[in-house]
Amino acid sequence: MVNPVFIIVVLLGAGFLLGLFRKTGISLARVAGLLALAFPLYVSVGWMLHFIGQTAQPYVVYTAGTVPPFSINLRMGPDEAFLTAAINMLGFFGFIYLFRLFKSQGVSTIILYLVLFMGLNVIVMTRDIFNLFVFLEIASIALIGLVLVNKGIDALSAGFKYLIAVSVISSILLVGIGFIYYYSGTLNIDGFIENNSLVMKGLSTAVFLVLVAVVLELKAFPANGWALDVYQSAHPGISALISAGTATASLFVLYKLLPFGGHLWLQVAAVIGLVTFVGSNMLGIAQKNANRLLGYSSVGQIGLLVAVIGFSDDLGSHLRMIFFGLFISHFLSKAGLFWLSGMAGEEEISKWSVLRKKPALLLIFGMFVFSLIGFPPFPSFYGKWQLVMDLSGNGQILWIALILLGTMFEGVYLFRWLGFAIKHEVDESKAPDTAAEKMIPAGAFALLLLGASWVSNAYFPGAMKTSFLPLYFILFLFLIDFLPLVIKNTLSILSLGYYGWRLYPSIQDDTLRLVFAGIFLIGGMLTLFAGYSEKGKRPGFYPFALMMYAGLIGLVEADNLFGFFFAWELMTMGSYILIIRGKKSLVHAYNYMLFSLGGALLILFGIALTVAGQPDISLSMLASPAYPGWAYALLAVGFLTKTAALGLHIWLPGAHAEAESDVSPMVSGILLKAGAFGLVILFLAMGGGEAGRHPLLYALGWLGALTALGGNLMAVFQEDAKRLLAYSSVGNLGYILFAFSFMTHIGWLTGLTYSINHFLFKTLLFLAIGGVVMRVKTHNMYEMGGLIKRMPWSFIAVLVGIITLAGIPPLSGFAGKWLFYNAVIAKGWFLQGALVFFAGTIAFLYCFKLIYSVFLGQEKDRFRKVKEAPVWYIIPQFILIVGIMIFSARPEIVLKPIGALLSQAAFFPSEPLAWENVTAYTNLGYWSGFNIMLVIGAMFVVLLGWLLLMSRKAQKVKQFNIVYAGEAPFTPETTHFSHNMFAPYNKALGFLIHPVATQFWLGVNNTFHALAESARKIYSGNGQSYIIHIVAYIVVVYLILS
Amino acid sequence: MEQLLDRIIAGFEAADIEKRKDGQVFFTVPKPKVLPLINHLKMFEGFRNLILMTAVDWIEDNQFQITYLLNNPDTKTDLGIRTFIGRDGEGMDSIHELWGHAATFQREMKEMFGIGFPGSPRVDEPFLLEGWDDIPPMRREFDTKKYSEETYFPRPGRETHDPATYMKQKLYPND
Amino acid sequence: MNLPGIEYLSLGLGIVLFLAGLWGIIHQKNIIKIIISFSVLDTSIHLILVSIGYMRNRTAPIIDSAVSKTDAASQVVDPLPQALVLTAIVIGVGITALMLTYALKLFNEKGTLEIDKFKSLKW
Amino acid sequence: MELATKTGFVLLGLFIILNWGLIMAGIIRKIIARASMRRGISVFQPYINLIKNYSIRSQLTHGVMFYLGPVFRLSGGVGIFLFMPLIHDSEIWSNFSFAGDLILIAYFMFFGMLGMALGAGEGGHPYSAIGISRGLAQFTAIEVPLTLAILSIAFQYNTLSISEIVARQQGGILNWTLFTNPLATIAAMISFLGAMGHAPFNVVMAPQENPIGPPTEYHGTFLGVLQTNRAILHVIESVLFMNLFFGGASNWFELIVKTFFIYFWSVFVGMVFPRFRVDQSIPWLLKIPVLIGILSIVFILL
Amino acid sequence: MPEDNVKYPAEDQSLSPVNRKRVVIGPEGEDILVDPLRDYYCTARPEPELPRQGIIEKFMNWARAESLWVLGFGTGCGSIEIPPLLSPRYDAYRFGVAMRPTPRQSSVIIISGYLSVKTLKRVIRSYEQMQNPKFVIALGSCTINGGMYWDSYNTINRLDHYIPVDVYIAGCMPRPEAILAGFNKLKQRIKEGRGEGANDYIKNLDWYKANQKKIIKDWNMPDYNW
Repeated sequence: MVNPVFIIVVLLGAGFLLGLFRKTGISLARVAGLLALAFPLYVSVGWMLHFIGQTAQPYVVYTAGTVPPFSINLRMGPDEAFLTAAINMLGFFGFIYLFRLFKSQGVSTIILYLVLFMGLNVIVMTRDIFNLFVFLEIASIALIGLVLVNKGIDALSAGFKYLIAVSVISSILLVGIGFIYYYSGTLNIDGFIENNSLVMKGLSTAVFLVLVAVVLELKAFPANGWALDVYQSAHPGISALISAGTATASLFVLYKLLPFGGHLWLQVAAVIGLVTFVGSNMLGIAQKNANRLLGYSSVGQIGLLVAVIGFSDDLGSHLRMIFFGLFISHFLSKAGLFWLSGMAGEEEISKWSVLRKKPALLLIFGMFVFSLIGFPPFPSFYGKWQLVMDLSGNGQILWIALILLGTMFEGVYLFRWLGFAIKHEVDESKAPDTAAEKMIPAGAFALLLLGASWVSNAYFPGAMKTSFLPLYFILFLFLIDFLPLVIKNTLSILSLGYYGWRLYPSIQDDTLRLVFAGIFLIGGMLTLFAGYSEKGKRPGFYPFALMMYAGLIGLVEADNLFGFFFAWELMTMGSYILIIRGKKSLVHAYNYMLFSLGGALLILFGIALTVAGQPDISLSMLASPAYPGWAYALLAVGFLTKTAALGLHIWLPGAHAEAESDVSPMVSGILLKAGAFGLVILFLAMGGGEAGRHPLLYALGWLGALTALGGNLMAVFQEDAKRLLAYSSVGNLGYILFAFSFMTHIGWLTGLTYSINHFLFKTLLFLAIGGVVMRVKTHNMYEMGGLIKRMPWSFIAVLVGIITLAGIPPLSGFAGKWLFYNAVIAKGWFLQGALVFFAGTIAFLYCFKLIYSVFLGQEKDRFRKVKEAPVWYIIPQFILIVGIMIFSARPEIVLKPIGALLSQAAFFPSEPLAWENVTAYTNLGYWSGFNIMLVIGAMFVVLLGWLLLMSRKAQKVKQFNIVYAGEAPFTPETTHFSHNMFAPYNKALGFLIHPVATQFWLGVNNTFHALAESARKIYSGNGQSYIIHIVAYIVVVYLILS
Repeated sequence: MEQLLDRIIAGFEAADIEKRKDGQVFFTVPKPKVLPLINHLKMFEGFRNLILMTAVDWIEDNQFQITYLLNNPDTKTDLGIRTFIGRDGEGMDSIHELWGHAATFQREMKEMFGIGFPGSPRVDEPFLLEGWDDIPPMRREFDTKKYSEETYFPRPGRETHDPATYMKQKLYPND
Repeated sequence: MNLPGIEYLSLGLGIVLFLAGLWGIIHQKNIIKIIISFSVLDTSIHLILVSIGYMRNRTAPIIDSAVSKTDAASQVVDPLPQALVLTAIVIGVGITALMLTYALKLFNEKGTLEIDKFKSLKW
Repeated sequence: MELATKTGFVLLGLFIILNWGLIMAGIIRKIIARASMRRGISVFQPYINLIKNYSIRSQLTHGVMFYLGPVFRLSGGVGIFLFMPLIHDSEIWSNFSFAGDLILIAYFMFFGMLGMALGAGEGGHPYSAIGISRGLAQFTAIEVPLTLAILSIAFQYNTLSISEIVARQQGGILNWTLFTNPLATIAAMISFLGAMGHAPFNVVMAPQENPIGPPTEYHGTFLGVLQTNRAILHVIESVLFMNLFFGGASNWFELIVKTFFIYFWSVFVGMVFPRFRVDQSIPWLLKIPVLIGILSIVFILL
Repeated sequence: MPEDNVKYPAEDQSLSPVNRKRVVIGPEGEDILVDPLRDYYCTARPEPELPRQGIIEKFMNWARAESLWVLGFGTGCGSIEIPPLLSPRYDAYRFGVAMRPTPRQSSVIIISGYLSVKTLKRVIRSYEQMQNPKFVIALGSCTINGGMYWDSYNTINRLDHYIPVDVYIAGCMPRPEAILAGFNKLKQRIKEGRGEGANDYIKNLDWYKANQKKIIKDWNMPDYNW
């Protein structure tokens, strides 16, 4: 191993030597600088590798040949090795990023750059507090010098404010150091920690001054206005250094010095960190400038890391892992994002759509954003998970709430930004700067992020290692994205099939999982099938579609809570990208993501309250949570966001309606079942029979009933076919929730039957309507009409779909209704039951509107030549129809095993539903799907024959051959009765669908925006007020502490 | 009433004043004065209501008479305003902007008499006579009997009498 | 005579100067004055450092004829704070220089040294 | 029992029901006429109308769904008949009620409605669609009190099997649901008014404003099929209410008498009251009858 | 229809705008030529539906005669005489007469008084939309020979030149008793098997159409209104 002191030597030496170069030698100087930076990278990485996998003693460098306290010593332990490696990585790639800039700036800038990194390295390694101060100052000076590369008043004034603030802070630090020396007689950190048992009165003030200065260096909220200005105005390459580099070093300083303060200061750090995390992210909500936004985000993330350090007592042995996860995500993503900002060349976040011109950049951007929020498989996901688990284990519930709140705020602005990048209209005249020297660092960091993800996953305790197969396949799909669509689609379908085949033996005996796995996999294959009709290569579709399916299957496959949550987040991520692909999906996808993120955070919270630090995280833990009431409520609400229960439903209609034709069935027919599956898992854990009489269930039952009513009622008044179906999904998920809330054997059978049916008919309907929409290029039903003649196959599909939806015998929808009645009467929930039934009759209204307005009535001129929907849409539809027919005629094939499963002792031991051949019996009634089908079929054929016999010569007429009071119809448009079809109904019951939920969420949104807008006014831009903030901050912290 | 008439006579050259009954007066004004007069009546004299517009074909004088019947619901007075225009394609100014329903009267007059009302909405569309291609049927030079006989397959065997002579014969056979 | 020791005096003076400097940074509007205030602040820290390293009745930590090498430990004041002060002075000079550079550039850009005028970045 | 015999009896039952439906319609119209001091139609006029419609020579069709609409409609009516036990404790006249219970019948009513709606929809006539939209809208509200009543009696008798419900009402008039659960009966009988399509709930077909609504385009044989269905449906729905609330029937005579009075109830109300608009009838139905229905459940639960 | 999606070809200005051929832009941006008279209406020529022979036809005719469903279409002043017909005093129901609001379900159309050319067009449409067999009762002298409007430029004189008439009821106006008598006459006619006006109309369609087109100048409908 190379002695780490050579890092200083080389960097300092190179700095001095470079001074000899003239302007003409700038090219050589740049190469020399790069080489000089490569050396510390080599050294620190070497040390890092040295420490990996073995418990080697830290290597200590003693300067001046003596031991402390008489000399300064540097230490190279595992922590230092890792951090210097990270910093030098940043230094190396940051240098590449600035390569062209250096040419115009001259040698002095390179020297500053080298000095900065020397400073940062020493800050990490040194164990001497005064030395620390000196190098902090050196690094600051170098950095402020670097800020000057951006000309203009903004950078200048920001740099000056930064300078003043840093000077004041370091003055305080110096005073503190002086007093520490005075009281303890040593400047060596280790030495001080050893003797701080003799804490004196004055010492605590000294420690206070030192630590508060360090905290302020870390830009504690709200005394951080000076840093934000620099983030915003400095060259993005420099901002990246501040955000990732100096912050890293400062964090380690805090970590080194925090033991000074003892336990008290750990708590203080935790509070300060979390306040910073939440506060800064909240103010970020109102921010529109990309670099400043990154500044807010940086401050917030650093706050979170500070808090993690503050929690180090609670986290124990997990500290390093958590810190690693959160830190590396922040480090790589934030540097990468600043670099991307330089490449995009746009200040306004809405203009980042320019990235779309280089899909690779967009991909990297997305990776960074997802990793910042903590989505799998990025390291922060693991970190956040473990952090939350450990905190709950120590009863720090409030802290968890704050962390999740801050994450939510972060999600609000980051996803708005990502959405803009993916979907906002793009200025054609601009293009991102994709010079090689800029692409290399960003790309390298993205790859490092993937590597770090792999590392996190590989070394995370309890990570589900088997599930990496889908992730590799998704990666593979990214790599083959340039191939034609047919290949990718076929591969995707085959992979789903293969996975199902592979999965089958393991869930064979678990009918419940089998049903959901069937929905996810078969549904996935069928909906992907429709993709063959797409033209072009459909870039970026398949990886995310498969990501969603991988998540869905992961849910089924998961045997522990971590795996479940991992899959849940994976699914959310994939589905978000799928949804945002729609033409007008920007806002809707954003809504979807916010609700999903909120839901996911609640689920995480719920899991944390369930597990509460215990090592066992298997799903069975849900049966005995540490905090049952809160855990169940949070989990339930979390799942309900996905099932779009009333109040949480406002994202659904837009997201489902504006998605692409074949994405709508994926997200509606299939994805919603994820929420249902979550509820199943949750309710099962709550215990069957009498044990399951949780008051929460009663509330959920009512919620389900109201959701059914609200969703269906809103569907009735839609003019947009897909929106109608989307609202119908809301209603149907209400039924499912209602049925599951029964917590009886038959109630669950109802719920599962509804789930299967909803999958079958909603996928069918969305595919059929999607095919129609594809042909007629409009969603408005009143613009269509008479399409039965052009699209007879689609018509049949919709007909079967709505008969199933409405629950009309003989099709399988009736099975659900029949079970439902039995369940309601057995349970005694009459009022709710009647409400749900009312909702069911309302479904007729929109069913009729859907099929009539689109397929019947008057044909419009514009659509006289439309063709039948693509055959790739028709085939899956008819496969689904066959499925419906089988399920209708022989429901016992599915229901019998489910019933057997549910009657296991753990669930609902009584078995009220008995099967005798094809007839189902309960103690209330009976029903025989097969006989009904037989009788109705025979009767129908006979009657049809009778009518055919009687009117065999009927003359086929055309659309205007109708009686019109002696007149002729004017135009098809004026004759097609469709727009606002249920106006009287609206007059009678329209008051029920007053958009309360929308207004509520708008209100929440506006409140937080207004709050952020007014709160961020404290960053007045005046350098002096920033100093006042600093002073006031010190005073306030001091007062609180004493 | 009298003052009103005085004002009209003084201001709008009304002549030929004919008091039919209480509160109902007909008079004639020259064509250019019609619109100002009607405007005045509507705006200042309270004649809010256009009861009807009609036309008479004075083929002997080679002119059409157009009659506007206005009503003041407050004073319960009706004014019949007559004016004369030439029969040969001379149009009349439209008053559809004062009363929307005037357009319908004007459309009918255009169809039945061929009197043009430039600017009146839908004035050229058929009103009662869909696809009429002859001269306007209410013009007196149009021989309706001849047209009917030529067009509508008269049932043979119908006896027709001149009402005047026939009734005279019937009622006063001795005269 | 029981006067307070010189070290307390200088420490007190240092703290007063520190506060004065801070007040100056916060209160003065002119950038040059702010920089001067910072210098005051900086100096006050040096004073504080020196005063906390002072030991009564001892001499400067210079080993020469007056103080022999052997009894230096009992006769001189703690040399470390003075060494620290030396370093701090150097750094202070560096920072002040940088500040002045900034002041010059700011003046060139905008023609004013009022710190209130440099508020283009905020929120 | 053998399938052939069963089918034979089912067809016989259908024949009886159809004829009774036609005659009942005639009798009731005769009664109405006499009440308004008219001689009125012949009792057999419905037969003549039916024969007339089946003997119309020319037909025209707007498309496949237009053709299938009446088939669906008649299937709905006949289907309810097929799944309905007619006579108490009679294996012969229980039809195919072994295939499903009350819920099946309640939902099978939608089958015909939906088919009719689609058939009329393909006719392309706006009045059809207007009528259907009104009908469906009103129907949602009509079904709510009925549902509450069904829930109430299902809970009361702890069964959903119609035969079982009838069996439980045997043994004297006071055992009828009418007396054991009067509130449910009231709620259901108000629903019945709506289901029969007489005033005040007949805005669907209101000839004065919306010429007869859905079947505007139907004629000849199609109309004949619809009329056949109407005759069956009126009787069979009365049979349903008879079975649920009025003690069922132990022989055909009892069935005929009871259905007559049950059906007459709707006609009677229809003669007396004016017509609701849709936006009036829905709030009304959702207020008073629903309240009665809820009370009936509360009553049973206590 | 969105106006910018519709283009009218330059020729073809004689028809009313609704019935003109036009080019519409389809969803894929393709041009679609729409000829309303051909695309909206069935252009098939009707065929006579000949009666069956023997007892079946007699039975059917009896049913047709005993169930006369009248289209509620009042053409002239005579329609004021129809409502009393249904009142308790005259009670036409007892003869099997009932009103239907749609021609599809009606078998009788009553031309109740004078027919202007404009109304005639609607009558023809309604009549053709009724199903075979169908019957026409003409009320009042106006339908017989023009009545008091015999020399009007806009009122037809003889209805039987435009649609086949089964029964004329003379009078100006005939009272309800007379109309009842007319109904009975019609019944008798149907039972005798003479109520074949619908087939006559189709057999002589060209003659009827020529007469109709002679006076209906803007014939903007298909030749036969199914």
